[in-house]
Amino acid sequence: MVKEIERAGIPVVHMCTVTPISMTVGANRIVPTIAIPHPLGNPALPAEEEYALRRKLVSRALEALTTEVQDQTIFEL
Amino acid sequence: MSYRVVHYINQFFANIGGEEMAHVAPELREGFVGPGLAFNQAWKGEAEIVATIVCGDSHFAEHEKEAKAQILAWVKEKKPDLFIAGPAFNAGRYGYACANVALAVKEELGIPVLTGMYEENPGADLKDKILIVPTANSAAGMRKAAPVMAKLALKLMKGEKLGASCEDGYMPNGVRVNFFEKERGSKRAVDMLLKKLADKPFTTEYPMPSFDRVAPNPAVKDLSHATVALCTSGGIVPKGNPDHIESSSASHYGEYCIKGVEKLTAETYETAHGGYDPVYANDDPNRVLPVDVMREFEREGRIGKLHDYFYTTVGNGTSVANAKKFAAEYAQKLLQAGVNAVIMTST
Amino acid sequence: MKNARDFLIVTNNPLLAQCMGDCYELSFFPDCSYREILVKVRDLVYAGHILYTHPLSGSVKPNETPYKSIAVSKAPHTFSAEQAGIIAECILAADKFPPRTRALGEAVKRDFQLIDYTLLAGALEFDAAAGLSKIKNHE
Amino acid sequence: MKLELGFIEIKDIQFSNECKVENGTLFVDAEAVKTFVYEDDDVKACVKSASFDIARPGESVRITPVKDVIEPRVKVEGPGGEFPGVIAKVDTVGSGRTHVLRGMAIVTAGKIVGFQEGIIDMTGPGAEYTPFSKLLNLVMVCEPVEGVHQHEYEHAVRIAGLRAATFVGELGRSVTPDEVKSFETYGIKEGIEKFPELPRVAYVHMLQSQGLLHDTYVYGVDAKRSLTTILYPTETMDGAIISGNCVSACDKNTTYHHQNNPVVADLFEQHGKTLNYVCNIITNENVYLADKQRSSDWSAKLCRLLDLDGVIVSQEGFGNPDTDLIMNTKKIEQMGVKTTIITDEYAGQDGKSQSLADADPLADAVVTGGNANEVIVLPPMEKVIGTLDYVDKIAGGHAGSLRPDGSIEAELQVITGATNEMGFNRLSAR
Repeated sequence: MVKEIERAGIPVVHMCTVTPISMTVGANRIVPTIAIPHPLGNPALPAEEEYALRRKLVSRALEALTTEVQDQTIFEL
Repeated sequence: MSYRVVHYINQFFANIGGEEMAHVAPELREGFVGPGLAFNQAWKGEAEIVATIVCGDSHFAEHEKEAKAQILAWVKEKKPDLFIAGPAFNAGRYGYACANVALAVKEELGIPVLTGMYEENPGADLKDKILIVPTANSAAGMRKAAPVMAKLALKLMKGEKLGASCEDGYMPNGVRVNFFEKERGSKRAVDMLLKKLADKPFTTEYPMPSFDRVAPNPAVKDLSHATVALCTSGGIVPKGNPDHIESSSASHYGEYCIKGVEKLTAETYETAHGGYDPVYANDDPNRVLPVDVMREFEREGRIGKLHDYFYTTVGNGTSVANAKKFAAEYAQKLLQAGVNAVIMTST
Repeated sequence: MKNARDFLIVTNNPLLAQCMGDCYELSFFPDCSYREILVKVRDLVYAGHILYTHPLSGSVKPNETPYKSIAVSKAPHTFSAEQAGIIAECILAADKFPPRTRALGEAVKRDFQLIDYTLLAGALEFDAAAGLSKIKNHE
Repeated sequence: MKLELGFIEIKDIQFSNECKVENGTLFVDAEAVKTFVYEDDDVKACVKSASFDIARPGESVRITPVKDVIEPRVKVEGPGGEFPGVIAKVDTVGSGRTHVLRGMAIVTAGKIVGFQEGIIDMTGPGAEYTPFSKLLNLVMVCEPVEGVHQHEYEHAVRIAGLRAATFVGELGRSVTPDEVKSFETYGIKEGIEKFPELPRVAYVHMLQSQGLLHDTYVYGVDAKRSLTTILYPTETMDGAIISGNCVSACDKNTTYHHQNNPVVADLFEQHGKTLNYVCNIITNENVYLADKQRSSDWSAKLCRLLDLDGVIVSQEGFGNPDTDLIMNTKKIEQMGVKTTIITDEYAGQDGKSQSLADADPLADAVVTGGNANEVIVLPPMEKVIGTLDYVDKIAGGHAGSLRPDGSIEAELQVITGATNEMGFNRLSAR
């Protein structure tokens, strides 16, 4: 799916917990996330901290979008 | 003069001990150790193991960077014609170490490398980057693996042209190489069809690519003036799933307006995805589709605008073909709406 | 049935433009490369135009012939992901052939133009010979 | 339908002032062949000259640019004649008895268009890749009458080659064959009764049909004008299909390939033993996308109608035929009929690119004829039949591919039949 968006000419970042899958589906910019049922959150954290974590993850995704890449690249947090 | 080889093995094959000794740090020994004998014998003096590097599997996993640096320094010093690692058979961490050390030697020292392991060993993920000989899943396979590896190793040291993977016995590495089969193509096709008809195993000569690659688009230059869209395969939909997107075998995708929506709440949104525990996403749908954070970035001017629509599919039930079709379709809508970048989230 | 009124031919082939130009609507880009024609068609397919002929018509390799002609629908319809896939694969396939910088003689160019023209004419059921005699009479 | 092939082994060809086959030697008077070839009006009008030469296996000879390769045969019993609908009348062939001059071929060569393709080396590394280096070749080099349209000229040279083959084949009429083999497939019900336990298998034979220089003819009908249909395998063996394809030398099917279709031969080899060979389904490779859809729909429909268990699908040519191949395979598999397909690859000179222009997971049983982009160096030959004028322009030849010493650096693409998609060769790739 990411590939079709990329194909259309729009840069796309894939936020995904299982990064090998992300590699396999052909994403070029990849940000690893927390867990399958809650990729952008962690219910174990207090609400404020959880929000901060999400902000950090999405911020990383925005950084990925503004970074030139040649090949599939994983942007670790 | 015979070719010089450095061999990498783990604590187990160096006879130091099993799992309880997996913590041992890298160590350099002169000459061959353990399984190296089999290679030396196969080379009949044409090549020889001049040094063996032994490293505990846990040690490598936990101190990869340091271990690699130490190993590279030793290899460099020994100036070998080839670096050979393993074979690791089905030992996962050993395989990982063999593959990664070999890759580092190849990339940083420019020395030919070779390793061997069972096809399902995680280290085999690197088969497109380094040559890996497939082996049995236990050390009992050494007798079969050693001659294949030794022969291929000699070829590499002599700088001879590599044959096709099935000829030279390495795992297919994405590089297609021609060779002459024993039978003509039509005969092979008839034989393959007969096996397929009898439900017997057969091997295709050209595995269909399961995916293609699209080159990355240039980075977004100015995010503060960019429209960014959110898409997800995590099945986030308005509460009540108005479009009845099925939790499995999804036949369509959802397109929903979030204009004026500050954040997703449990009262207004939920997940239609049937493939994971929905509790967390239903409690707080922002955990899958981070509208809340994006709005904040929008207010801060970090991004120009969050696109008014998001697109959603359910990852598990949608066929690859459908997923492709859906994404291709909404990608066009995004394009026409002037979206500059997309964040796709998956569960 | 093939509806000639709906054909839009995207081409960089001057011979085709001469022979078919007065019978069909053309987007004629004499200065475009083979690949640029594929990209133009890709963008039309993205915009919903129907792909009528296969973009890799002919077995002349993409780095041999400079000429390419493809028929699409005049008007955009609904976007087809399947067709977008076909044209995307074609561009990938064309990119596999390393570009060759060489000067083609006029006679060879003419032959490549003829092949490209007749392949498309055949696909659209246009009388290729009649088209040729038309320009012959003109000359 | 039952066909007997009587094979006359040809062990040498000699120019002579008479024409006969004696003790395995073909004696041939080039003037007599030429006279017969020129009895056709189109040949007369379009072909300025035709000259003959002989190339034997192992000789330092390069034949280029090759147009077609044809095996000389003659119908000695039963209905029809050679190349029905083109040379002979249109009567259905595939039964009775046909004599084959085995071990030799007529090769037509000479410029058709300015980027003409096809090299046959009779010795050296290139010879390993083309099956025609193992044959005694009677080569006819043609030149066009000035100003003749390419499509008219292609037609004339095609006819000239077939006429030459017909003339030579006729010389085997009253020769006692060295070997006789018979081939027979049965009617639907008859076949089921005869082999109730065997899987029903057919051959889906894709024919190149894109247009000028890319055509195939079945009983004289341009394949692009035909719907997918059925042939007895023996019809194919008996000259029903001829090649009008001059493009993509490595994976075009010459008339010789059609006459000696290896899939047909190898299915017959198993016929009545491990499978019941039902028929050939011929389908085209048109440029118009709706045609592709219709033709592949029909292939799948006929597979179902014939209650097949499995098929082998073969392809011809580069590029858009990949789309036909995948459409056929996918639709036939979706009918519940198992497929094995034969193709070749364009994986780039480094072997790293995606090999086909289309793909589908249902195409899970693939036989490959090798990577046509692989680079090969062909050393100079002492003698060239035809001309090297076009070498740096043929497919896969890159600029400067003809070196000063007469050697050629090029991709396998340039070699006639090198990566044949009927599985004629042993070449493969992994």
